[in-house]
Amino acid sequence: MRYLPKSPSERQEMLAAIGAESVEELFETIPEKFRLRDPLPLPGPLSEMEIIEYFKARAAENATGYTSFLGAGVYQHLRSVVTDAMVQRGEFLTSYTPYQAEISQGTLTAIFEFQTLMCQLTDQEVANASMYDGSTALTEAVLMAERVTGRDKVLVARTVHPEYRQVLKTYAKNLGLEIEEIGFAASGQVDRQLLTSDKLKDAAAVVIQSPNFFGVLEEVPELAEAAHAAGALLVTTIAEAVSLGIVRPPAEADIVAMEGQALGVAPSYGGPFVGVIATREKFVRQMPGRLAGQTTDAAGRRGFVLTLATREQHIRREKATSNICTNEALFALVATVHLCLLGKEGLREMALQNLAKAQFAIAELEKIPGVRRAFSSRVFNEFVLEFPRSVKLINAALMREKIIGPLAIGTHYPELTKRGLVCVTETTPRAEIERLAASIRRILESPV
Amino acid sequence: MRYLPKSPSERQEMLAAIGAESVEELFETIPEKFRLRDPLPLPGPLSEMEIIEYFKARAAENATGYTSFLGAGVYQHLRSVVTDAMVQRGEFLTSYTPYQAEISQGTLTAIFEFQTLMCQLTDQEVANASMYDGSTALTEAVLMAERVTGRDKVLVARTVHPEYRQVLKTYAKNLGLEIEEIGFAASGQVDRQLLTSDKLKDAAAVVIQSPNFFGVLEEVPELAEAAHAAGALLVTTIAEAVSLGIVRPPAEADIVAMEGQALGVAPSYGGPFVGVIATREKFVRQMPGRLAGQTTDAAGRRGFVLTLATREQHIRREKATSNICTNEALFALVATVHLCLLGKEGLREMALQNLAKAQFAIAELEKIPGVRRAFSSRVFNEFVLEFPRSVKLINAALMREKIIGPLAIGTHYPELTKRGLVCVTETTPRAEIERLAASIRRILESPV
Amino acid sequence: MDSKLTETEAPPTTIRKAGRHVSQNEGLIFEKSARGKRGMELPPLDVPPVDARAVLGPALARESVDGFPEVSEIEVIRHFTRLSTWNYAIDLGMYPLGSCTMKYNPRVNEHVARIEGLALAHPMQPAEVAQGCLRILYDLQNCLLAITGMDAATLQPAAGAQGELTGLLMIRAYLESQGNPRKKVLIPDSAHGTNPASVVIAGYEVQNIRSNDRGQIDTDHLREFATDDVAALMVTNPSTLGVFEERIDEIAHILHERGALLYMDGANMNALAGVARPGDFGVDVMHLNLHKTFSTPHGGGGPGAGPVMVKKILEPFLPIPVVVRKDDGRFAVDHNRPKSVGRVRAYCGNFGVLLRALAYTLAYGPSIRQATEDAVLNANYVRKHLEDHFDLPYDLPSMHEVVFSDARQKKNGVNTMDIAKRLIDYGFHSYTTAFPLIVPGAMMIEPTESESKEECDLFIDAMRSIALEAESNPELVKTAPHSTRVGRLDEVAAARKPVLRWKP
Amino acid sequence: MDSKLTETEAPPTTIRKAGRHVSQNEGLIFEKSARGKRGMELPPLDVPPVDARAVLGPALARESVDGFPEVSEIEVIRHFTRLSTWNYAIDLGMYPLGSCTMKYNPRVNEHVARIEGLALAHPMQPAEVAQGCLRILYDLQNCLLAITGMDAATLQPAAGAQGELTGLLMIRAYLESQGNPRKKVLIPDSAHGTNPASVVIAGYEVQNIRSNDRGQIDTDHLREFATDDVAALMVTNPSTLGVFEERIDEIAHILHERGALLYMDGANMNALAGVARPGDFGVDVMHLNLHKTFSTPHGGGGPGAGPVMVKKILEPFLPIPVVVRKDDGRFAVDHNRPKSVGRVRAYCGNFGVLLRALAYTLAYGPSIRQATEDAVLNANYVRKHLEDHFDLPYDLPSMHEVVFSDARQKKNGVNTMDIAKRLIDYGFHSYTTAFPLIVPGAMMIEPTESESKEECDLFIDAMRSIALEAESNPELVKTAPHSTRVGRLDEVAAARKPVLRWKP
Ligand SMILES: Cc1ncc(COP(=O)(O)O)c(C=O)c1O
Ligand SMILES: Cc1ncc(COP(=O)(O)O)c(C=O)c1O
Repeated sequence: MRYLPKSPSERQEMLAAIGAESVEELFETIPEKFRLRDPLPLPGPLSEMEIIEYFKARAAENATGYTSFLGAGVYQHLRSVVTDAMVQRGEFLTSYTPYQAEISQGTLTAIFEFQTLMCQLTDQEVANASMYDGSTALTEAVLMAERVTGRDKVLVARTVHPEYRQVLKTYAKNLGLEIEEIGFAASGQVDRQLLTSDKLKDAAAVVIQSPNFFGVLEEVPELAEAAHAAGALLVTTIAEAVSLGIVRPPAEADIVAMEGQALGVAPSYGGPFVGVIATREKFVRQMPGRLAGQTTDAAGRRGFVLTLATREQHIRREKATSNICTNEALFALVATVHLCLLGKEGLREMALQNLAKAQFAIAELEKIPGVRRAFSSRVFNEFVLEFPRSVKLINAALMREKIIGPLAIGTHYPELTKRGLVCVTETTPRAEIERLAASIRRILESPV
Repeated sequence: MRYLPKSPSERQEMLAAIGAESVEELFETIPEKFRLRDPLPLPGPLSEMEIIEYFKARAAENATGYTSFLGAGVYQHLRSVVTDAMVQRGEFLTSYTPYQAEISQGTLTAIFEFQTLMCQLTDQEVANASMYDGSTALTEAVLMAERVTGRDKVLVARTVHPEYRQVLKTYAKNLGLEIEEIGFAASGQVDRQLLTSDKLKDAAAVVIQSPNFFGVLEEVPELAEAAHAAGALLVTTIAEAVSLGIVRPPAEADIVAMEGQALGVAPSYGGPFVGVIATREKFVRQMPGRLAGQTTDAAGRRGFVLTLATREQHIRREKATSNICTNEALFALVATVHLCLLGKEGLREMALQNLAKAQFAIAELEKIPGVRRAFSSRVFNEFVLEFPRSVKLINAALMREKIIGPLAIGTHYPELTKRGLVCVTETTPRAEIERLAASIRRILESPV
Repeated sequence: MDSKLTETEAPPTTIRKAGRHVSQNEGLIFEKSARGKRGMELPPLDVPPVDARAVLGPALARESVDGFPEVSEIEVIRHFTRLSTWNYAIDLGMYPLGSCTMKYNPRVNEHVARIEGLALAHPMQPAEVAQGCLRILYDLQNCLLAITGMDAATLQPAAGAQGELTGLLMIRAYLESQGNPRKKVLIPDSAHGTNPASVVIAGYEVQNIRSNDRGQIDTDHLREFATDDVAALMVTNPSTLGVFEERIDEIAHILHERGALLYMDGANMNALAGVARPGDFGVDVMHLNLHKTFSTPHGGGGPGAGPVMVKKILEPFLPIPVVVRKDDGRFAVDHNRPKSVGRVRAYCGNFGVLLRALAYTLAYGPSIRQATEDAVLNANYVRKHLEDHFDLPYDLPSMHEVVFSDARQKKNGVNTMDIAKRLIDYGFHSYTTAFPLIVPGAMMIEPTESESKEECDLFIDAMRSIALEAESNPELVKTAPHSTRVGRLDEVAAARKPVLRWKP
Repeated sequence: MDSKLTETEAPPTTIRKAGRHVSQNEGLIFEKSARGKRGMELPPLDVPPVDARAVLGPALARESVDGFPEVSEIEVIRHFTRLSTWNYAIDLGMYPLGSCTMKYNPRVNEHVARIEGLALAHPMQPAEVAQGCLRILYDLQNCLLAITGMDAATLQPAAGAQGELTGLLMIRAYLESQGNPRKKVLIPDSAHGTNPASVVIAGYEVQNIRSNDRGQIDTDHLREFATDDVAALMVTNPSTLGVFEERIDEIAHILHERGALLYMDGANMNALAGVARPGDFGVDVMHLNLHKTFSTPHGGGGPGAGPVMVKKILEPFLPIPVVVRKDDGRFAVDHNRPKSVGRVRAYCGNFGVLLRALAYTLAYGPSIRQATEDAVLNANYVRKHLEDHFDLPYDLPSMHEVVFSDARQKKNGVNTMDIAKRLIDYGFHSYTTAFPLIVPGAMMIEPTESESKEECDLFIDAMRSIALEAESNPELVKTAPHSTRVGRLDEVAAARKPVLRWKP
């Protein structure tokens, strides 16, 4: 077998050195009745070429040749081949968590840069590296807010990504954490009227997302003020991190829980991505996840190490800030390389292009009779439209034209049937936006 | 511009340091009348994504989705992704010729391994690294034979790749080298009857190819004997190096000129490939091209250096063994990694699969009424068929079924109209061979 | 003390695997920034440009990201290429980190993960145009079930720890459905830190139980602790000592008798794949670490995937969504599972990791057993050659890893971390130190099947040589490594006054 | 002599760019071979198997390749990964090899070269299914013609040297068509070695002509030598001193007057692209080195591509095949060119190199001029900062490179090669030594546009520091490098008793 670096005679030599007659002997501590006699019923073995063919065949069963207007937490952005070339270097790809700092300075330095970039992006003081994804980052941010405040009620905007909220609920269920959801206004923003001082009393955190699930930007400073006035933290989650190239960062939030996928990570059917928590320096010891810190060796040379490990499970076990161990380091690296390439101007330009495409798409789509924006507030690259018909029916028709249309959000918001979430990015060609508009117009013109 | 690591203000600083007012000043030695005023009329600049789109569009204009039965010196073989992963390491990809041995041991060691592998494959004593390709390797081998023997007539089998012979003629023309072509027998081999002692007298070399252009294997020992008897060298060229996994190597040849493309290099519309010359130790100082040799440093540590450079143009100028300088080092590395992966058993198995596929294809195709093998001798993975109709017409019909059919060899051999050269390798699925046979049968059954 | 031996270079004759070579320095990327440099350019905008302040309003618009780097493409390439050369990696040599299963990460897996139709698939694209992704998930589920002998699987969890939590949540939901979720989860003292940490998030109390003097679960002790309050035992099998729990069926029996379940931390499945199936020896729930046993690259700390396999009784509680095959043969995601514990992660798990694990499994097929055999062979071979030189606190037969202690070297003031650091000079990554906790000064060595006899022999030589050095020249070992760009770093200073980001 | 300074490490304060780090040893792949190991497996054969001896006959069949390696996939990965770490490369840092133009090799070029429809294209596939390849060649031709100001091009030659030969053959064919091929080609003493070597293969005699004391072609001397026997002059412009031939039009005029042609070695086109066109200053034939000016990766010595551009009068003599655009807009290869010099290489040239060069050109477009300006700026910046420390034998203004000599350091016994080796310790690849021949002890420095100011400054520091060392401690420099895995290797022994292959 090509992955195994042993010849049959080397195996014999090694057995002889051990003093074993056969390899079966090495498994004798397993009670005999549990030892398998027959080979497992597994497909394979396959050669490399056959493996490639299998996966090519699978890829062909997906949406090849379709244009997609899906976002909803996962965004298609330009990625440079340079990033992948760097990430595929065996020295990065095939190394473990950098516990042995002297031979892990590559990874550690890159993590330190990642932490810095995330702080700059979010305008927070410290950032970790990393959480599994946005949904678990948000969940851990809420648990962190609970530890910081000692309170156990959380107000969560319904405009937070529905799947993020589901994850939060799964974790919260057994921890005595009370989750109360806060509705939205006609603007598509969290309804601030509902954040009464009564509700806010005893709340550990107010949890929002911006741009929110409807693509609408929330007003972070005002929400922070309301939360802080009641002694609660403001936890902000960000699923579309490219927005930060042009949208005011949530500086007033106490904890930012971000999904880094938009920063150079492929959609990859939902993962692996990279979650991040960024927060104020004073909360760092309540933060979950790994941190690299700067230090020196005996000769005074700068170097980086994993630090503040006393927060972590391998030291603190049941008292740790989280159970996370393996994280998404490689995708933190992806985001780091990507952002270094994009740089200050590139990120701004990319964000600006998204903004322009969304404005164009809104204008094109609103020209269709019966189609209008569902919410009035400002958006980045995603927006909800209201249609005169079921989004599912429209999508079925679009599918025949190889368009993956608006996401029907009625599934998660029963009051929002006939609403569809549309996403455009710098990768969506103008012609495809026009084709989408023309197709929807045609579909709506045809009898049901 | 993303490839240029300078900011506008750094450019100013550097100009100031030089003491120049403007960058134009640096070009003042160019007579003013030759200095361009306007930007060149070039397409671009393009972003990375646009470059990718341009080349994807070009790729789509090629033969995507076609099955090809072309060989004729360029072969489609399995290649492992491992090879490319290694070759794309910047340390190999972006280094120069290893003149500074202390920081080039990676390349030098790999070259030494390449030389060894080529010697093993061809059963010769020394091999260089490298020549441009098979055609120029053959040409240089002939010039080398001229130097070794001091004779200037060369007998070249017509079964040698026609394009190789064209290149040889281009070079020979001005060097007083007389090239005489030797015809082939009904077996498809060089016609030994024509190698009379008269012809052989004063010949520097007899030049053959095996497998030859018709896919037919030549009888090297017998031909070597004939050549040697007349004081001539036998120069053997090999275009399909995978054959050496199962076909007797040309040990009796004096110089082997090989095209290494089949050893892991992509067809890439004809290049870059990698040529090799292998020969006897005693001729090494007449050999063109680079050589790595083993040596030690002052502490006795093994290391490798470029050696015998006194043969080369940068030392010997007009007296050099060749004008070659830049060669195909990266593809020598490709072949090295590929052959290390394939190994002894893998190469044999690959060769055996080619043999089996060719036997199968011959049997399938010969079942078609009116189709028969043009030559009787043994073949490896390529063979010439005689058809009852023009190959060009058959191919035109095959093209409509997305098959790139037999190569019409009448272009190069006027006496061989209606003959087509068919190649199958381990990558040609049985079903495609059957489809080819079925299609040709159908085409031949239909009226012209 | 012989001053010569405290030189930064050890006597060269003793180190066969590595030397030293010139190595590029490199600052932080922020230190290379200059205004106006670009590393990536975008295609021109094909719609009318907009004014951000006008569209977003002054309150929401941002000018630019302060401090963000401005560098060119070649500077980025050099920066990360240089950084990378400071790392050790599996692609460079043996990485005998116990419990981490640092095995070869096949290159073809990277290749297939980047096929466009897979890499660009959106998790919300309708099932009708996601059949390829769903089939990959479905096929992997089936492979993992075959290997573990379990009945149903979820591929959602993002890593082992999340798998543990998911499994515990299912246990809880099951027990709740039986009327009482119970209070405690038993954890052997040899367990990995994620086990107790996960227990807490699942809303249980941790009850530690101690191992017996052979390093195995003390069944008498277990009987005592396995009260009605106990929801489950989390066992790692083979244990973190690399030893099979010989009485695993008795353990399962004790728990089941009390209405509790047996959770297996499958991090050490590299000792069992193709040889024995947890489903056969009484395990009710288990997770696998695909980034260990199934070869997906660690990438400096992640990503991973921690699928959870369960017995039939727990299937209703699987997290949503569940990938299913419909009667018409097509694949779908099922969200409609009323008893589910809920969702543990957005979308469909770490798909890119999962597909690599499937590629790995397909490469081996039934001969996965050979990998397991080689892994166990390597561990025993290393053990055999080192047991005269290092203390072996528990001497039951080893499976895929062996745990020594630094007890002998401690006498000369040399501890497991010193030896680990000295291994770096010998051209190796170190083994795992200080785990499991039941072995003071643990040296946990897991070669995996990816090591050749040659590499194992070099490792054995290195370890023996260090054992000698610990006698003859302990300072040399205690101040190691001597061959790296930076020496031992001051971790205390790092933690005391944390510098966690670059500042201008 | 201060013994401390002869230690293997130089005082660390002086070396800012590099340190030393642990580096893996590795034997030859043959030394890892063991019978039965496999690194690549094939899909099963889908046709009936054959018996090789039966099919081929005993005389033609081969059992196996003696001595061929048998290793696994991971061993191959580690072998070549380890070897690679012993190399210096552009991706690691400045590579100021004069005349070699070691510039950044854009990664996207590697990406596009691997697009399946291009990488798998067969050179004999009919033009109707090769339109993409042909268009790439055609577009590149046009770009190169625009940049050089010439009239027609061939992309066939595999490297610069073959380009030279091709150009000379065309000159010969042209002159023959005029009645007399003539006998000699003039070559300045500063020319690259391939120039005279190519002349010989083209069937001409080499006539060397000397440069004047300013390093330029001596036009009086040229007038004298430009007899009726002379077919052409091969000029490198800018010359290998990095200096523009100010009287280039006069030179062209002298030749043309005598019926001879002007060949330009375009290896130094990195100084001119976008700024001046050889076609405008009298050049009749020229080649480009795409692996220099056009950024295609050198890969440890090749591949390259050496397209030849000519004036109208030479077009009929282009080698076959020629890529043309037909009236219907489609592309074709034209073989039917009766006056052609013939074929210089099988198929259509180094297509994979050519397409990378096109990708490079498209990335810049008209702003290629900025690259040229930066290249010249860097060379002048380096020159400015080093001219007080090293001897500058010819002091005309530099373009893209500058040539110093070791004259000052020679006084202390330190020569150009010693300084080159010492640069390695400072984290750089060396410059070009011992070329051009008109400068004894030449130090030929070409930074290219790919170097940042930071990298140039580090280089300047290193060179200045070495100049000081050459005074204060010449031994240190003469025994360099001190930081590499192996020290200076015995080249004399290697050549005296050549060991050119591994043997068991
Ligand atoms: C025995 C054991 N259990 C659990 C884990 C946790 O797995 P993960 O890191 O994937 O969360 C590990 C990993 O280090 C482990 O070794
Ligand atoms: C000035 C000059 N001319 C010609 C050549 C030869 O080009 P190539 O190596 O591509 O054959 C070189 C390359 O080293 C060169 O520098």
